[in-house]
Order: sequence, then structure tokens, then C-alpha cells
Amino acid sequence: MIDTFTNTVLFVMLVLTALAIVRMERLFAVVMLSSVFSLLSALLFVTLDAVDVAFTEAAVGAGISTVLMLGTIALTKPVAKTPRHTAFVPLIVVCVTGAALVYGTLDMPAFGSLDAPAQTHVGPDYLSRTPTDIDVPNAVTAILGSYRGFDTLGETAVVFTAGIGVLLLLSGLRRRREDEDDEI
Amino acid sequence: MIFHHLILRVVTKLLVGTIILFALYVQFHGDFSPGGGFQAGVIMAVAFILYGIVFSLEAAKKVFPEWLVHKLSALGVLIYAGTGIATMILGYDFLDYDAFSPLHPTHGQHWGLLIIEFGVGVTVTGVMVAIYYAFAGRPPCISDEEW
Amino acid sequence: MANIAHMAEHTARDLIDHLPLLQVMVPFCTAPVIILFGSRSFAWPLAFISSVISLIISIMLMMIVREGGYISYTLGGWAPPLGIEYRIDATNAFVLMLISTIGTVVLPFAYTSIKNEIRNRDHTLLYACWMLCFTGLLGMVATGDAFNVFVFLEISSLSTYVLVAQGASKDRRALTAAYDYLIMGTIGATFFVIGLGMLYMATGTLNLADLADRIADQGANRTVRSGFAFVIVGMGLKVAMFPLHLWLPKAYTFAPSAVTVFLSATATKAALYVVMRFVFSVYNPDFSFAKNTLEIIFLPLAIIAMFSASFVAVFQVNMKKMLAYSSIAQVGYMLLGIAILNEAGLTASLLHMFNHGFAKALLFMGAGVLVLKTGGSFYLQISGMGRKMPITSGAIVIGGLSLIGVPGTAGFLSKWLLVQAALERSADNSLFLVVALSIVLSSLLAVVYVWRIFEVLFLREADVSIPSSEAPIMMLIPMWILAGSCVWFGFSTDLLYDVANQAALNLLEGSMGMSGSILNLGMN
Amino acid sequence: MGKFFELQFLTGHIHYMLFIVLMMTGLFIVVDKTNLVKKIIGLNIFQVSVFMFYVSIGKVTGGTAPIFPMDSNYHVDQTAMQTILYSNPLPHVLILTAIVVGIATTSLGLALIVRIRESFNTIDEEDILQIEQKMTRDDNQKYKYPYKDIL
Repeated sequence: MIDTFTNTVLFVMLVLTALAIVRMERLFAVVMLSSVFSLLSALLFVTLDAVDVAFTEAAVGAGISTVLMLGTIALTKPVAKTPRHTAFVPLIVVCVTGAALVYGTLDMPAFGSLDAPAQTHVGPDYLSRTPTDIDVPNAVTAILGSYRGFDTLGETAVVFTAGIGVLLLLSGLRRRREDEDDEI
Repeated sequence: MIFHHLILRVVTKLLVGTIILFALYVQFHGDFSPGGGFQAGVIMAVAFILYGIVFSLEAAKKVFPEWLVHKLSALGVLIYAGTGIATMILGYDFLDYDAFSPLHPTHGQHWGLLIIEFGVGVTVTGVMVAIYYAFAGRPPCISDEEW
Repeated sequence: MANIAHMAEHTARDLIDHLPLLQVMVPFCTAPVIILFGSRSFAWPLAFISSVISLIISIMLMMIVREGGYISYTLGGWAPPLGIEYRIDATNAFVLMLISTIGTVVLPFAYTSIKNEIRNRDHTLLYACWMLCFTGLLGMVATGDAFNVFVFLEISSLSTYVLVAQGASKDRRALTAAYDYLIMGTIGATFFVIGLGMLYMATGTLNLADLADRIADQGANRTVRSGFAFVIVGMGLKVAMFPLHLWLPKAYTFAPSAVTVFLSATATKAALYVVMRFVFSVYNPDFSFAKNTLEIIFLPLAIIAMFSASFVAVFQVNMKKMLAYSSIAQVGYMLLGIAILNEAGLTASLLHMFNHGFAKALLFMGAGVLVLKTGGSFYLQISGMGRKMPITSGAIVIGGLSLIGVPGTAGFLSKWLLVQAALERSADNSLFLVVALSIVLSSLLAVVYVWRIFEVLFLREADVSIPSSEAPIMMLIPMWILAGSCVWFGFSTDLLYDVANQAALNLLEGSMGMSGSILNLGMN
Repeated sequence: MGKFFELQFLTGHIHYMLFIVLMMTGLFIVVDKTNLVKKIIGLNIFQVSVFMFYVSIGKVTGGTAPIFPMDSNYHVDQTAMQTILYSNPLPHVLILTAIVVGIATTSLGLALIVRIRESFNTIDEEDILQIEQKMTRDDNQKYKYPYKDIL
């Protein structure tokens, strides 16, 4: 019961934040609100039992990405213009996508149900095998590092790609001795 | 300028160490509690970013030079991939940490997790700080009042 | 005791067992190594060596799986639904070979082209980025795990955005092209993730083969259908499927020439492979839903793309932009081959992937050489260059002919097969006669826009201030390798056809070639 | 569709509907807004909502976070573990990866915005479009190709 209550309150706040972001034009406020959105979603992740995700979302969404967005605003412009076009086409795109999603929910297993395919097929194997295979208490770490370790390697590569990309776009690679730089 | 934001400066000096300590905790305690290499890397980077924001970009670059940041971001990926290559050389599948301790696979798994999480942490720290340096190194174009 | 038993059942792996993985890991590791060296003089050689190695590996893989069956490689030693699996059959071996061939052939060309278009200090980072893009494309093709596709898709996408943005040193519109691509690409990737979420919800697994089995068992419900739609739309954005192609012309026009060559020949193909995998292996097209989607949505869209994009291409005044629009049209042919839904159509689609990759890479290389010589690729700038550089232009002519599908070039084979496939279907549905006719008619449009290049290059007077000299040898060799293979595959059609046919058969079997046998590498 | 209005269906699926509302708000921001930074923020909202949807797949009513109890030797306490109901950890892992991908995309997008601002002096899509259309017109004017003497 308390779960439903917290979830509902969080949802209402999330939706309000999102709507405020749609309306606001002062980018500083928008960035702050998006940071609030991330924190609220982190709370929701906790109620959904995803503590690792909540931790990451708080560190990334409310932390790093807010810093980066503020940095970007400092380098660009603080106020957004109101779009001159009508919102007709975007609304249609959104409605069609939303309808496709709602259509998909019709055959979804109910929220939290124990007999959903996700809870009966591979998921429980991870839970039952982790203690004997890997013997770490945090099942998320076990899957992240070992069962699906290759995904995490890919994830590290994604971060690395982003780093290289930002360097290519904004600064360039630094070497230890700049005088030896092979700039011709 | 020396006395600008005096309180912030003092508090930051206290905080940076704590943040780094917390990052190390998250890094090496990830097997037991929420957290792991990525979160630790982000927290570690935040320590340097905070230092850079409060003091100056130059001060931060003195503590954590740019070339080192760039090398570290590549090194972490190689640590991770290298773990996999090591297991391959030991005759196992890529990233099969059992290779590190065939008699006690769980020990091997522990070692493997520790190393790869370290690799992730190194890359994430490096990349996040590198991104901050890259953004902060650009000349700003709106004044403080405009915010 | 359990541990000792564990020891006993483990047999040590040889290097050859790791081939599927090395295919991806060699370029993967090259990127950080390039950054660690940090020196411009190491970057290109390292990138080239690892591309050559991955080309060799892809050929070896192809040799193993070309007769059917598949290789399974478990990552982390965990059996498939639990862990991630690499599964190579003739289909992805074929695409891997295409990607690594192009990656290897383009690099010598890129050396000169990038030197000309990008400032020196960025070269190290650029080649690292290039290698990551290459890795991402190989990774998303080699893997047998749906979420792993997403991860590698993102590696390739992120690096692609950056590579496209590097054109900013010549034209600032490259930045907005990259930004638009980033927004659309991310929406696409997120759609793909939503689709996977729905599939996971309905089946509880992420392994493609397992996913296929479980969908086959339980039939398609509304969640699965919606998931299918999201996966296809998400990947469709990457493929530049007709209404979702808006990012492509700008990105290909303003990216550095070498990047355009690489992307045009590989990126859309890798995404198209994923679409094929999902359509044929994960969802059996026998499901009326998948079949209807193909025939009611894919087929008309493909035909519209073939005509409208070709039509737009005819009226371009910039060679790179014209080629970009032509790419959208050619993707239309490949989608048409999928939508025709028979063996010949699928073979044609796969062959066209290969032939178009070669021909388009060759033509974009030609554009790159002309940019190097004249400073731009507008027709007015490059007019008459054919007389000043006949050897280079000769290669462009061959590429153009292959793009049209003139007999004697590789392009003819795939278009011929496509027409045949449509005619085969017309026996039971006479609408397919119209499809066959439209393939021929839209090829006529290709004649028009390709003829325009020939006309510009050979029949016009050249700007006298440009010295008449051939392209540098580092650019000529890759161009003539591609031109040579366009002709060679046009005459000796069996080799490529057999491989593509096997790949098509694997796809039509459904379920990730489940009916084939597991090939054990170590035994060879 | 009749199912849609049944109470039991609604209580079981209301979460999904709410996630969809959030997703669509995010998507709307991306498609409708012309400010480049705002588009990225919209993308973030869209992605985070998708993440919530994913994590909700793994949620089991009455379950708890998948962190096992330990015995005194720092091994997983397998007997105590049996008595507890855990949520499915796999979606959490996937979403951890996806969050990282999200921040990587965000940082690249922001870097591009900084460069766009430096070369176009605006971060509004409609303004940029105007500038670009002018550039294209100028190009076409400058490199106008004499079509008439081809045929």
C-alpha cells in the first residue's frame, strides 16, 4: 500500500516536472528541473528495487549531466526561443508512438506479477546461480561483471568513445611533452 | 581574488578528500553493495571537477594533468579488454574469470570482477574529467548577470 | 569435488576457437592503444594492421561457415541464454566480410584524404574513433545477443556522429548534420531498446536464438508485435529506410570524404543486417503479422524510395549529395529484396548489399579524389576532370556502371536476381509484375544520374588552373581494387552468389540457423 | 480493446501507462522544441522513462533489491537467501549500461552544440535552418550547373 502511495506521488511529481520542462524557456531553470527529474526517477528506481540503477541515475543524471549542461549554457545562450512552427506534426508523431506503445501493453503481464516470462525464464537462474557460480552478494554486480561482462566492456568502450568524441570536437589530444608535438 | 569564495574553498578542500575516499569505497565494495566501477569513476571525477570549479581549471590541471587524463581513459579500456585476453591466453573463453583460479572458480570470479571494475573506474574517471576539461577550456560567452 | 569436475570438463581453447571474438576484439583494442601511444605516426599503421587482421579473420570465418551451420562462441564461458553469445553463420560472416573488406580498402585512401581535410593534430583521435566505429559495426553483426547489438550499435553510432562532425573544418554544416544524426540516431536506438524491452517482457530472454524459439512456441501476441514494430523502426532510422532517411543526405555530403566512403559502404548495411535478422530469424516471416508488415509496409516504401530518391538525385549539382540520395534509393532495392520474401529476393538483397557497398565506396572515393584536386565536389568544380585524370576517372566509370547494373559488372547480378525474384512471385500475385517493372524503370533513373557524372567529367571543358595529374597512388590502388572487384564479380558470379545464397538460406530457415549444425572450430 | 477498461487490467498496467505518458512527454520535447539544449534534455527524459519501464519489468510485488545476505565468512548465505523474494536483476544490469550510453550521448550532443554555437552564433534550430537554407541557395547560385546544353 505504501509502495503504491509513494509511486503515485513520485509519478505525479515526475509528470509535473516534465510538463514544466516543456513550458519553461529559461534554460537554467530547465536544466535544474531536468536534474530534479533525474533525482525523482532515482527515487522511483529505489521503490522498484533497482538500487544500483538509482545510484547511477543520481550520480549521472543529477550530477555529471547537470554540470555538463550548465557548462554548455555558459558557452551558448541562456534563453530558449519559442518554436515558430505549430505543434501539430510533433503531436501526431507522439500520439502514433504512444498508441503503438499502449497497444503493446495490452498483452503485457501485470506489473509485479511473479509468473511473467521475465520472472520465470532466465531471470531466476541468475538469482539461483550467482551464490554458487560467483559468490558475491550483489547479483547486479555478478551479472554486470561476469554473466554479461561483455556488455559492460562495450559500455566502457561507449564511454571511451564519448571521451574521444568530445576531445575531437572541443580540445584535442594532449601529450606529456607538448614541445614534442608533431604538429606541422 | 585570493579571498573570493573563501568558505567554498575551505569546504572544498575538506570535501575533495572525502569524496575520493567514498569513490574508493564504492569502487571496491561494489561486490557487496550497490555501486561499482562506473559509479566510483563518476564520483572520483566529481572530486576533480569540484576542485576545478572552485579553484580554477589550471589548478585542477596541475593536480591531474590533461595528458594523464587522456591516457587513463584509454588505459581503463585496455585493462578490461586485457583481462579478457589474459583468460584467453590461459585457455578459457574471453572474460571467463574461472581461468584465474581453476580449482576455485569463485575466487577467480572475484579477482576478475575486481580487475574489470577497476578498469571501468579508471576509464570513467578519465573520460569524465577529460570532458569537463574540454568544456571548461572553451571561452564562455555569457556573463554572470545573464543567467 | 564439484570444482575438480569443473576442471575435468574444461578443454583448453586454441587460438582458432577465438576467431569470432578476435574479429571484433582486434580493432577494439587498437583504439585505446592508438590513444596510449598518442603519436600521429603510429595511428594510421596500427589502424591499418588491425583492419588487415580482421579482414583475414573474416575470410577465415567465411570459409568455415559457407557450407551452412554456425559457430557459437560463449563469452565469459556462460551458456547462451545466461551469458552473451557470438553466433556466426553464413549470413553474418558475409556482412562481416563486407565490412572488414571495406574498412581495410578505405584506410589507404583515408590516409591522404584525411591529411588533406583534417588538421594534423586531430589525426590520432580520428583514427581511434575510426577503429571504434569499425568495432561497433563488426560487433553488432557478430553478436547473437539482442542487447549486445544495442551496445555495439551505440559504439558505432557515437563514433559516427563525431566522424561526420569532422567535416566542419571544410563546411560548418557538418556540425548540424552530425547533431541531426545524433538526435535521430538516439531516438532510433531508444526505440530499438523499447522494442527489446517488450520482447524481453514477453519471452524473458535476450539471446536471439532463444528469443526466436520462444516466440515460435507461444506465437505472436500484441506485446511481441509492438516490440517488433519498435525494433524495425529503430533500426530503420539507422538503415535510412525511406521516410526515416532525413539525416542521411546531409551527413554524407558534409562528412570528410574518407568518412563518407566508409559509412556509405558499411553503416547502413550493418543495420540492415540486424533488420534481416529480426525479420527472418527472430520472427518467422510465416507469421501473418510479419508477412503483412513486409508486404504492406516495406514493399511500397522500398519502391517509393527507389523512385523518389533517384529522382532527387538526378537534380543535384553536387556529386557527394547526388551519391547520398542514390544511397537511399539503393537501400530501397535491398529492402525490396527482403519484402519479396523468397530465396531469390533475399539472395539478391544480400548481394546488392555487397555490390552497392563496393560501387558506392568506389564512387565516393572518386568524389574524395576530386575534392582533393579541385577543392569541392560541385559539378561546376569538377567538370572536365575526367580528361585530366583518366586513370582515376576510369575507376569512377566502372563504379557508376556497377551502380546502374550494366551487364558485366557486379551490380547487374543483384538487380537481375531481384527482377527474377519479383517475377517468381508474380506467378501467384500479378502485382509483383509491377514490382519487377519498377526495378527496371528506377534503374533508368540511375542511368540518368550516373550519366550526369560521366558527362561532367568527360564532355566538359576543365578549369585550366587545375594541373592535370592523377590521384596519389595511395588513393588509386584502393579505387582500382574496388573497380577490379566490381568487374571480376560481374563475370565470375558463382563465388559471391553461392555465399549469398547460403546466407539467404540460413535466414529463411529461421531461428538463427538452428537447423544447421554447430561447427567446431578446434576440430578443423 | 474492451480489456482496456477493466479495473483489474488497469491496476496491473497503470504503471506502464504512466511510463508511456512520461516517454511521450520526452519525445514531444525532442520533436517539437527548437532549442538544441532543450532537445537533448527531452532526449534524456525520453530515455529515463524508458529505463523506468525496463526496470519495472523486473519488479516483483513484495520483492526486494537483489542483494543477498552474507554469512560470517563473507560468503552468500544460501539458506537465508531462500526465504527472501528478489526482483529480477537482469533489467537493472541492462539499464546500467543504457544509462552510461545515455550520458555518453548527452555529452557528445552538448559538445556538438558548443561547436554549433561557435560557428552559427545561435542554438535555435529554426534560425540555423534559415542560415543553412541561405547557404544552400548561395551554393546553388554559385555552382549553378548549365543544364541546358546537356541534351
